[in-house]
Amino acid sequence: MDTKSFIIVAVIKIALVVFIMLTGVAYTTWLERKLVGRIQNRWGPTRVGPFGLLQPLADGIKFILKEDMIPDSVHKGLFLLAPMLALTMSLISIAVIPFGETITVAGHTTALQISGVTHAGGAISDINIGLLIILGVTSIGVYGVALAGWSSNSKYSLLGSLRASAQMISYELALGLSLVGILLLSGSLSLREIVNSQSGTWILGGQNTHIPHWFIFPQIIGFFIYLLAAFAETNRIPFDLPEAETELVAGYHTEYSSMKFAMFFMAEYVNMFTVACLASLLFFGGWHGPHIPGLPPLLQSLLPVFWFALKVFFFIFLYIWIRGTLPRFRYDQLMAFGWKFLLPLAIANIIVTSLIVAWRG
Amino acid sequence: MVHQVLFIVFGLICVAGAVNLLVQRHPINSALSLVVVMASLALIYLLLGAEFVAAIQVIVYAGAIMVLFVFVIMLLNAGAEERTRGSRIALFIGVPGVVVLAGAVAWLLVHSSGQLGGVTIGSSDFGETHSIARLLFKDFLLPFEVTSVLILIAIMGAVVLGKREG
Amino acid sequence: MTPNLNLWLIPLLPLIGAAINGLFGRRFKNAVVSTVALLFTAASFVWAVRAVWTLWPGGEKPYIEIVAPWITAGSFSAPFGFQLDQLSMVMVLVVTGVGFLIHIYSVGYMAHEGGYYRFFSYLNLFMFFMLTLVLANNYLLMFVGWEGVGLASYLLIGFYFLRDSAANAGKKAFIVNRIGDFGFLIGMFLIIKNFGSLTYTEVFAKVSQHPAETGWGLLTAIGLCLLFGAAGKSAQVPLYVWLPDAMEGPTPVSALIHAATMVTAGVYMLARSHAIFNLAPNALMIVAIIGCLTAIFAATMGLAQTDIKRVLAYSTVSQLGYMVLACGVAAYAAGIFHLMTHAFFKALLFLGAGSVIHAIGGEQDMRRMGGLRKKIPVTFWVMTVATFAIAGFPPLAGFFSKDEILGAAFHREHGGQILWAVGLITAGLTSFYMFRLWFMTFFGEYKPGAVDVGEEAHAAAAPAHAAHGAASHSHGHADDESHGHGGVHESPWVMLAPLVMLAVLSFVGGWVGVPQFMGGSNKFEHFLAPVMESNTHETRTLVFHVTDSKEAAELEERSTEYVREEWLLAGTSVAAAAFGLFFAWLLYYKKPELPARITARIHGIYLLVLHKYYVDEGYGAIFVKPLLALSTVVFWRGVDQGIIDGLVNGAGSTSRSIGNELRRMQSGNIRSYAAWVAIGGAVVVVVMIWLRVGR
Amino acid sequence: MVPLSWYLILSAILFSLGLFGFLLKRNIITIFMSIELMLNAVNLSFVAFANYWNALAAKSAGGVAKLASGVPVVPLSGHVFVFFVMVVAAAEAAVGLAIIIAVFRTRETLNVDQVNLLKL
Repeated sequence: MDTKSFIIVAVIKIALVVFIMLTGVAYTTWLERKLVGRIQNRWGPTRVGPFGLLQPLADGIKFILKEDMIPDSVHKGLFLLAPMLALTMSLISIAVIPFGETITVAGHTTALQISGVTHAGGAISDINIGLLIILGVTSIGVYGVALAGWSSNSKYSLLGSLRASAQMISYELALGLSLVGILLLSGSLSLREIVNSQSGTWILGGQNTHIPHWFIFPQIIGFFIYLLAAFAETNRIPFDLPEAETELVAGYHTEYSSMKFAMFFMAEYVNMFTVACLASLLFFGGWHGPHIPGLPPLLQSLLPVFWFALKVFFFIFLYIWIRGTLPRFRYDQLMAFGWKFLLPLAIANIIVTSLIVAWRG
Repeated sequence: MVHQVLFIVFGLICVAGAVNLLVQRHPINSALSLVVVMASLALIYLLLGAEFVAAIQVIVYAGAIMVLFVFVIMLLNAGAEERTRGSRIALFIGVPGVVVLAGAVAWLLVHSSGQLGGVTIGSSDFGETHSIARLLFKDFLLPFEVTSVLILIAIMGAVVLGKREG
Repeated sequence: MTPNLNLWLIPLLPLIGAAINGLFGRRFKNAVVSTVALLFTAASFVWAVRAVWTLWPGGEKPYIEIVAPWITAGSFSAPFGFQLDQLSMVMVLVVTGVGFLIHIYSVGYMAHEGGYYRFFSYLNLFMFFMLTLVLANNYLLMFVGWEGVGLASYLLIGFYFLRDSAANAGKKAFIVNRIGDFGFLIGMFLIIKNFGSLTYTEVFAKVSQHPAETGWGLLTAIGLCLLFGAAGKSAQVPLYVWLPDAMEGPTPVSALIHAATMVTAGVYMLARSHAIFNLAPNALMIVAIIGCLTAIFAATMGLAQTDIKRVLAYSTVSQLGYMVLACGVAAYAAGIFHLMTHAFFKALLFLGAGSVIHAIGGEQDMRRMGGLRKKIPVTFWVMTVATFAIAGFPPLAGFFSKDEILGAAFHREHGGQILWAVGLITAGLTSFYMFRLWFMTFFGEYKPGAVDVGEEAHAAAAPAHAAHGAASHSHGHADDESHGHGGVHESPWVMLAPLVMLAVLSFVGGWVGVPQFMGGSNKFEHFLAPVMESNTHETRTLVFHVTDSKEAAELEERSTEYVREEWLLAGTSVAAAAFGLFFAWLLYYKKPELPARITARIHGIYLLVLHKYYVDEGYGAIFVKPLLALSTVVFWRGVDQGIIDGLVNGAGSTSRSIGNELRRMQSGNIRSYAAWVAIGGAVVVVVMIWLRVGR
Repeated sequence: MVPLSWYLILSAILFSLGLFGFLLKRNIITIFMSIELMLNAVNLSFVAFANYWNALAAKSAGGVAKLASGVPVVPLSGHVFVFFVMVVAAAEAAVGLAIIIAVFRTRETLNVDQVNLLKL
């Protein structure tokens, strides 16, 4: 593939993914409001469009049209930089996530992944360290939160951002360590290879168990650590202390309004998506799912994407469900939970897993 | 060609970030400049095919060490450096100093590039994680384990230092 | 094979005692201290007896026990090794036996002294070192003991360290001994250099392959060096000066260290090294001359002394001279025999003198004594035995041993008769001053306050003597205060019991060595024969030139002649002793006013003798003062203060001024430090670039 | 393809900037960051040299590059060194920042010119 077509394909893919992602984010907010409303015995949005389906659009228009307020005492450059940084970093991590195998459009085969490159022979070369890039980008995302709080020059913001940064740094450790078990089993950092190593079924003692070869089964502990740490990473309930509207007004984005606030908002939801994608890829076999015969070729090639989207949707649903169900942690409980429970458990999980891997050779 | 362009772009970003680090008087701006330098260095590492190093550059340096710096700056609420007579003198000495030093070294390197064999280097995927892991856990096992002790000591030292007396 | 005797226990036990008393004794009661000291000494004695008993009568080869390696350097090695042969059997029994008796005596004698635990700790320490000395199987370990007994001696002489004279006497003993040790060390170096070992058996084996030296050579040099060492330790001319002053120590110390055991170490060493001396006739000759000179010098000096302990001290020096003389005429067995008997009777004399001093409240001047025969009868009788023994009346111990020596001297080829004559005169003098002591102390009237003014003036002229007088007074005071009773009194039985035992030994101790011509078999010499083997035959051949080629008849004829001669010699020496007794009786019992008249007549000689030939003063003028002056002017003021202190101070002030300049760099400003670091790095870079470019 | 010297020159420029930041800045945190900058500069040359040796090894016979002294070079060890440098930098940051906090607590300043208790 020459450079020109590479760039063209890449641009198309980026545009498409960003569009889908942002739309997804918008409708996730709708879904959340609806679901939480139902959980709380309310209706949620109903006025704009059927079932309130146009509500996200209205929200977006409102955000764009609102006055762009910048308080006097803020550190202006950083105040502007922070939300951009947050959104950019959350979007970058989408770049390495594979959604499926390949897709052939107009005789042109390409990988269903922004960073994936399809070679002439049909082989797909993924970026080797996809998982590390996601971790790295997530860790850069901390700056958005930290700078937002600090540059606002407001005590609520500062407290919120300090809480948020500390929380994200703390849980990043547990998050990273919970993934090591997967790495040990798959032997790769490439997301595509990790998914591929989950194809087929578990074979125990020569017996085909007909259980999908997903890493959730040997790594159930790792999965729960990942899930909890991911909730904390995305500052979602029950770990939403940085925002904690009842204590800190709105945490690090207290001083933000209009589009800058929307950026934080979107960043949070994109992060949710990233985390959900990652959970599906690492623990639930990614796009692998039951094969449905008798479908037209295009649909057939989109079937893996469907399975993947289903899994991601399940996690999004889980997020919302938990938000509607659980109360918030106290801050010291949060830190103690991260450092004294999740981290040791993750280390123990690594040790046990590596022993088993070593034992099995 | 693409390689050279990318190198020049990121190299310029690097230098700009580093210069900004010096020029800025508020430490948080310096810190962010440094993050920029590190991030672009990570990309240069990718150009050099060192993807693992690039990743840990981002994770460890940008994501951990620099966050710590920013954190401390926020914690201490450090203000901008005040301008003094000395600082102006320093500026007058410093800017030519940087130019002279960097120029001298650059001149030396260009001059001696013949001795380097004129080898041009580009991306290759030799720096993949597998081989580094093999090297790290076989040939450099002892240093690796010793660094873990070092880290432990550093953690304890930091805890002791950070603890308030009494 | 021979059982493991664990010889190391013999010296170690007293060391344990010393350690216990030395470390914890301050808190112990006196009874506990003496129990500990006696227990360990007794145990050591018992163990020594057991070892000797097991080994008796000892084989041709010594029993050797290597306890641990000590110094190993290349092929040279000196282990912690002990050796028990006939010679060390005698020594170890004498040391532990007499030492034990003196320990018992000390319990009584020191009962009221301060530093009781210290005294017994030192005494045990001395036992440890002395036993190490006599049991060692190499010269180096022997040297350890040698130095150790010197240390113990120093500590004990200076036991009353608050007294200047005692401290000085201790110092003097130490320094004079050092001079002797210097010779010993040189001798050892020569041995290592030439024979590559210090272990007796190895050295002697190698020495015996060495041809006998006729003139001056290596063996002679070694022998003379060893003799120098022995002269220091055994108080021979010219290094005898420390011993009389050593009487500053408590009397049991004088008895144990400065009469019975330590001072005989030199003789022991000479006897031990017989293999070397036998092949160096010139060295042997000098040994004999030194011994002879010492004997007569000390005897004449003893004539005029009025201090009872000093008389005994000079007598000791004189008797040591006899022993060295014996070694010098290659009659080592006789020397050791005399060593043993001397240990008995001289210890007895000292302890008896101590008992006398104790009885009359610390007085040591014989002119203030007299008529004590009735008052302290037990002491009198044991002293009588001792006096007759040392004077050489048969059948007491001293007769046999002294007769052996004189006989051997007489048969010495070159100048043997001269040696014999001097020895004989010495014997007469010995008899005279000993009976003088006897008469002055025990006969006549008790005259506590009587001192001739003129004599006192003379005494005061000799500083050491005067100091000693003061010393005796202080002892008296201490005694008076603690005792709280005046008057003459017999010593307690804890002191008398050892005296009686020593008296018995002094009486019968010589019977082990009754010579053949008297119908005895000279068991002692035969017992020692395996050790002295090399000399019994070789030396005889050397001395008499009796070769195997001579015919038996000739030998027979010579033998009868020999026996006659021996009887004659014995008779002569007894006669000399009798003469001494007679003159002493005449001068100090029959006509006590005579000595004053005689001294007045020969005033010059008397003063000379009274002041011990001015040897101390001579040494002071020749060695001590110039050395002091040299040290003060050149070494102290010049080298030490000028050069060394100057260098040190100069270095100090230089670095201080440099530091004063350099500290300007230490501005305390972190960035200036950073600049220094950067400049340093830049210099390194520049140098590296320059080197590369220059390449 | 980029010559090795370009990377080295970039490294040198960054190092010089770091050095002068180290010397000229007065805020102790910025000084610390300058040190990190210097470390990064060195890391860059490590990685560049690793690649350089790899290229040499690919060219040379047997696929093993050798020093002038004949010692074989493992190109990847450059990366390993970078790893170690990062570990040390992390430890250093932890302790250094703790020290900075302690200094700030007692001296109430971050200006190194005012932290001069070491002065005579």
